[in-house]
Amino acid sequence: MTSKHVDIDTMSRAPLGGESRRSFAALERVAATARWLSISTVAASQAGHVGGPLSAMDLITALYFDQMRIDPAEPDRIERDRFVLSKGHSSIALYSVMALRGYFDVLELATFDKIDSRLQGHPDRTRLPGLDASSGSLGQGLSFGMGLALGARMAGRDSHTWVMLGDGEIQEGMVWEAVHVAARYRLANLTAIVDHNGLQQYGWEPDGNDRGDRGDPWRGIDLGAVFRSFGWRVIEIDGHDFPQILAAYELARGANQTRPTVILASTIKGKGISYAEHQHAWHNGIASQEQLDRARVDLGLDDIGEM
Amino acid sequence: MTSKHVDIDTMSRAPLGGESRRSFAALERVAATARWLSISTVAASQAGHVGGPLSAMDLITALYFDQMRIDPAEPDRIERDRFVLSKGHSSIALYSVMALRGYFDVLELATFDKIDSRLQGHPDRTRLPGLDASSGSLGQGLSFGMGLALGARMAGRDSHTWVMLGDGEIQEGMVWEAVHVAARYRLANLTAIVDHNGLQQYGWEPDGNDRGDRGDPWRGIDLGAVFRSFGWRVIEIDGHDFPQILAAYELARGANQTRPTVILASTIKGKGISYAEHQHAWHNGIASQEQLDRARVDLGLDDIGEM
Amino acid sequence: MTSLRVAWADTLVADARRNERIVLLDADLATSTKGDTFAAALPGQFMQMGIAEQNMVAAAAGLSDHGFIPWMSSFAVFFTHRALDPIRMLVAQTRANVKIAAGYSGVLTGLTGKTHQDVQDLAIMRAMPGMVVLSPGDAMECAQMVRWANEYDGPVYLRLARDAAPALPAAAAFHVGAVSRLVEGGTVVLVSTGVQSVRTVEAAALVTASTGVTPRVVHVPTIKPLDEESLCAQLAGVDLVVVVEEHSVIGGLGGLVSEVLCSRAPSPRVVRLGLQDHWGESAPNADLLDKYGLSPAALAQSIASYLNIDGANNG
Amino acid sequence: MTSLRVAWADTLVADARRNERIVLLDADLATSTKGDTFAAALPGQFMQMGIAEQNMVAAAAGLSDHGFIPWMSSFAVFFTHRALDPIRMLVAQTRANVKIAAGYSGVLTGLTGKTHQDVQDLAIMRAMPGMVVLSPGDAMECAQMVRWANEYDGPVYLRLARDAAPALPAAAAFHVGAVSRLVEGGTVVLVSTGVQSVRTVEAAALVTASTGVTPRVVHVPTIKPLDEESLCAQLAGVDLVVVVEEHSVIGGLGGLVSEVLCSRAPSPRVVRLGLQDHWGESAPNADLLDKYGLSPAALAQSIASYLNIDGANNG
Ligand SMILES: Cc1ncc(C[n+]2csc(CCOP(=O)(O)OP(=O)(O)O)c2C)c(N)n1
Ligand SMILES: Cc1ncc(C[n+]2csc(CCOP(=O)(O)OP(=O)(O)O)c2C)c(N)n1
Ligand SMILES: [Mg+2]
Ligand SMILES: [Mg+2]
Repeated sequence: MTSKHVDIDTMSRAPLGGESRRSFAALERVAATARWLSISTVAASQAGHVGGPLSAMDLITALYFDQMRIDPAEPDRIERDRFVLSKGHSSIALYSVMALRGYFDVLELATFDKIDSRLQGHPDRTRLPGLDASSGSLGQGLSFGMGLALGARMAGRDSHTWVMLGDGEIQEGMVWEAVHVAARYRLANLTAIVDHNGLQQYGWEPDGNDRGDRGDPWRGIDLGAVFRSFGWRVIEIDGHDFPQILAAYELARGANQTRPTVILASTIKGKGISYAEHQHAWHNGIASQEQLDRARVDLGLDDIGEM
Repeated sequence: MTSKHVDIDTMSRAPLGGESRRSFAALERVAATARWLSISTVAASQAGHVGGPLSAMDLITALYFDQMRIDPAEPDRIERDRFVLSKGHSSIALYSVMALRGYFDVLELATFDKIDSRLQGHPDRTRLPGLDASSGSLGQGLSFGMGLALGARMAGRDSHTWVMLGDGEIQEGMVWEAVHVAARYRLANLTAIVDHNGLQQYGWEPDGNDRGDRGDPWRGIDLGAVFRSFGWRVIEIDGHDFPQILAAYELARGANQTRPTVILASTIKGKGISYAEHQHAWHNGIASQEQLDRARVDLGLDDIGEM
Repeated sequence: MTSLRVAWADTLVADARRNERIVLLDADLATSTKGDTFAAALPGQFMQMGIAEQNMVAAAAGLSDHGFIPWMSSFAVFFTHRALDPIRMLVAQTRANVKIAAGYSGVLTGLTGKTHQDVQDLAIMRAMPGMVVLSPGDAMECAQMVRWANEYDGPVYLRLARDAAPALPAAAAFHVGAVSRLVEGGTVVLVSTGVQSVRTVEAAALVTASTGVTPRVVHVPTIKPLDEESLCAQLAGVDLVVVVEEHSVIGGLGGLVSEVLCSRAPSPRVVRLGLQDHWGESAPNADLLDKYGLSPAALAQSIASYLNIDGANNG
Repeated sequence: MTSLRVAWADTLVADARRNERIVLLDADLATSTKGDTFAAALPGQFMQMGIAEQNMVAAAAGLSDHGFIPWMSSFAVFFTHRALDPIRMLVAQTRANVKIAAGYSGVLTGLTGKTHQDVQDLAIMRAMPGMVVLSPGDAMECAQMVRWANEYDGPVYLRLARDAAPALPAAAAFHVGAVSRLVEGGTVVLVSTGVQSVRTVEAAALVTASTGVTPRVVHVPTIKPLDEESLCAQLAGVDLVVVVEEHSVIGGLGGLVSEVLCSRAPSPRVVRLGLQDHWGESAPNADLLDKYGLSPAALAQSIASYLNIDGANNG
């Protein structure tokens, strides 16, 4: 990565400042850049996940560049919003967005998964300021976020907690413990975002019926109904459509709520990179140079040159 | 306990044999006797649970004296139905019913919770033939039963698995892992029975709204809708009404099913003993002699004399 | 003869009255753990989390991030086995300021049996980096530990017991890491922890009465971080160490003492008494202690037998 | 240089072809653990259980009740931490015929970091009554263990590793419990387990080259049930024991060796090398081994330093 990054870097230092907070084009540009940073960083360090980071990218970008009340210059402010990346294997997505948002220099992404790095394979909050949660063992983030939301309310802080979960991850029972308790405590300051990309790591074999195909861990199950029955507010959106994402986030934070909100975001695993989209095999993977070139074109970033 | 038990004992040796399999009066008599055995045994060993065993008693009695394909003389037959008492703290209910059904002598109940006893505080399948599952740590039984049902199907055995859960117990996330996977594998030979007695051990404080009172861990939540959304068949019954219980069991075992069944049984914690009914404090407890006398009257067993 | 659970609850209430950041989360066992004392005294600082231990642990970590000092109430085994993964990732790995009140440890769990007893917790918790593991010997020491834990910024595992606990004789004031000598004695030392320490003192008296040998008795209240020098100082000059614990003989205090002594050769012989790698069962306390050789009488007998062997070897 | 995971999967497929009661349950990690080999070869004996380790363990126990021999595929840490309670109650306490293929143990877990590494598993699993704990040193030994486990009726924990594993030199055929000598040598013995044993053999060669001292090297494939006589026979006549493990120095092989040696005084000094009670991180293998002192070169250096100290003491 070279100085060709400067323009992006500058943008991240004054994020969407002068412009309207809601320039969808600007958000799209950030997300495309972050996608590029993710796949190229993973390729450079020869390990890491690809599909999940790409499906989650627009949702994370919208949080960090639009919705969340945060200050990269003072990442530990106690009144800040919190973001819990419960599906911690998508760390590179979060790092890419945080770098672009000014939490650290984009060049530091080169240390991803290297010895002594602050950018661990799975997020380690003891290493990187601005990282609100450690994760990696799936299924724990909603419970942690539930505690954050409860703590914020008890401390009288107007801090909203956002938790991103994978659609495979929510097979973990611990998630449902949190679903139950969060509703019981009416944690309106808690929002879960399910990255419903239809794939997990190895997944379920098709069995010739309406259930259990590798194409969707929850096919045949009305996830919205499940959450609603447990007492949650459910918002279903296209997780790659910024207008929908931003609207859902506004709604989720909204006042006069007595329920936690879940945003079921329909997404595409590998989104934005042609050969990775919908490919279960790209859960993780190392792109070749040729594939990297192709990715840059797919992302519409060929104008910014070799990085 | 003395020889006054003989009549009960005899009945248990030839369980409801000559009579109609469905003599509700006979089932009620068995359940009342088992309730008495439970509360008196707990009092004698100075420890144990009361409320949960009593709420579950009719449901367990109907399984062992009517529905389940079992043979107390050959308790390990591999084709038998299986019963998993996931809420293992209600062990004394199961022991009482098993004794009456002829698995062991009623007199052995006196060893409950004593050193080297086969009747452990929580069911230990390594000690007592006929006990299909070890339990005690809540929330694990449905998963174990799911494995039993899957195993029976794979082995081509016509064995039905019945799992009894507490309504507090189903707050454990592990239960929901099993709910998901059992539906995915279409385990029609699996039936969960939720003893919905509205109380757990300490429970939730009322919070002045529609949720979270000590009176019902799931108040305000449509548990049937939750299970249905996960792909289960739901049957809701009065868990103290034998006609309803037997009908539900028949339905649950029924052929041509492609879904597991959950029976949501509305019950009364402490059922049958006036001072224990609906009493959260009688989750466990030691009855005084006076209370025991009263219990015998409440249960309509004063005719069988001091035991 | 206050039990550890009562001492824990009472001290916590006292501290929490002065510091409203101290809160208690319960996994539906407060009536057993005595967390209900706290709930009654300070309902605004008490939160029911239901029968869902994993979620409770993670929620506690979240609460600590907002400056609270969350304690949790459940049975030891449901922390160390059911909720071990969130304890690891969200508490220990992040050094969250979360306190685990692990009730009903050991085998004396009130007629519940092997599913509720925890005789592996010391082995499990002391292997976890960053965890402080405390095992009080009596109510007074327990109270000191609660107060210490409320001041200490980081994860603490406090091993509690259910039943009435007689006072330790001559226990030193609690200092984290330090080992204290309960009984002066000769070339044999008995090392114990938790409420078993008092039973070990009683066993020592029986040994003295029956053999004339007066064993030294040492109590280890801090399993981690142990001040190894303090332990070695207490064990200096002995030729037989008998470790006694209401815990498996694998990996717990016996393992700890063996590791420390072996790292400084030559080591005296270490005999490990406790559960000999089997599960417990449900029965009255006295029966369990006798069966597992942990009652003063049973202990005295086996200690005496080692004295003979040892005498034979050394004489 | 087959990896343990490949050896496990291939052997299991071969056995399962002959015995249809052998089945494999996966918690959505088959592409990592190589369980996908099994799924492809024997789809009728493979069952996806989703990302829900606790449920998988309990389901396996249920399947075993109907006569199946269920193996489970996930990472070590998700067994030993996430699913420890069902392993305890439904597998170990009931002696269910269930086999745990614990992938990605230790720190070499393919750039994942502290949440995925397991350096506590030996401490945790060996404290559990009734559990057989095996830690193969190379692919051939792993294959023998898989075959053994399929014959053995009871719970087995098989500690696997991710990356290519060079063959053990001169390993004896696997006999459960027995310890094998890999390198003949003098008064210093290096004791290791798992794939770390080969790195330890390499370290021994470096030590010999740099100091002239030839350490004996002993490999412990069975952590439980260990044949203590077999271990002691291998350690006879030495005055320094260095235990080396890709595991915490607390409670694992180092703890086991200390417990055994201390129980037969006088014990030689035992030095425990491994993770010194801290968490790991994500980085390339070579960097991790160097940082944690487990590469042959790093090991040789620290072993040599103990030789000097020891030489000074004894000389
Ligand atoms: C407790 C636990 N079990 C298993 C894993 C291994 N694992 C990492 S990613 C993954 C698949 C996740 O699927 P999903 O949640 O759908 O994520 P996404 O599709 O967004 O990548 C699995 C099984 C883990 N990290 N944690
Ligand atoms: C994993 C686990 N956590 C906690 C307990 C302690 N416990 C025993 S009974 C009980 C309450 C159970 O309530 P419920 O399931 O409603 O049973 P019931 O009302 O039928 O007695 C609790 C919390 C346990 N046995 N296992
Ligand atoms: Mg997914
Ligand atoms: Mg109940």
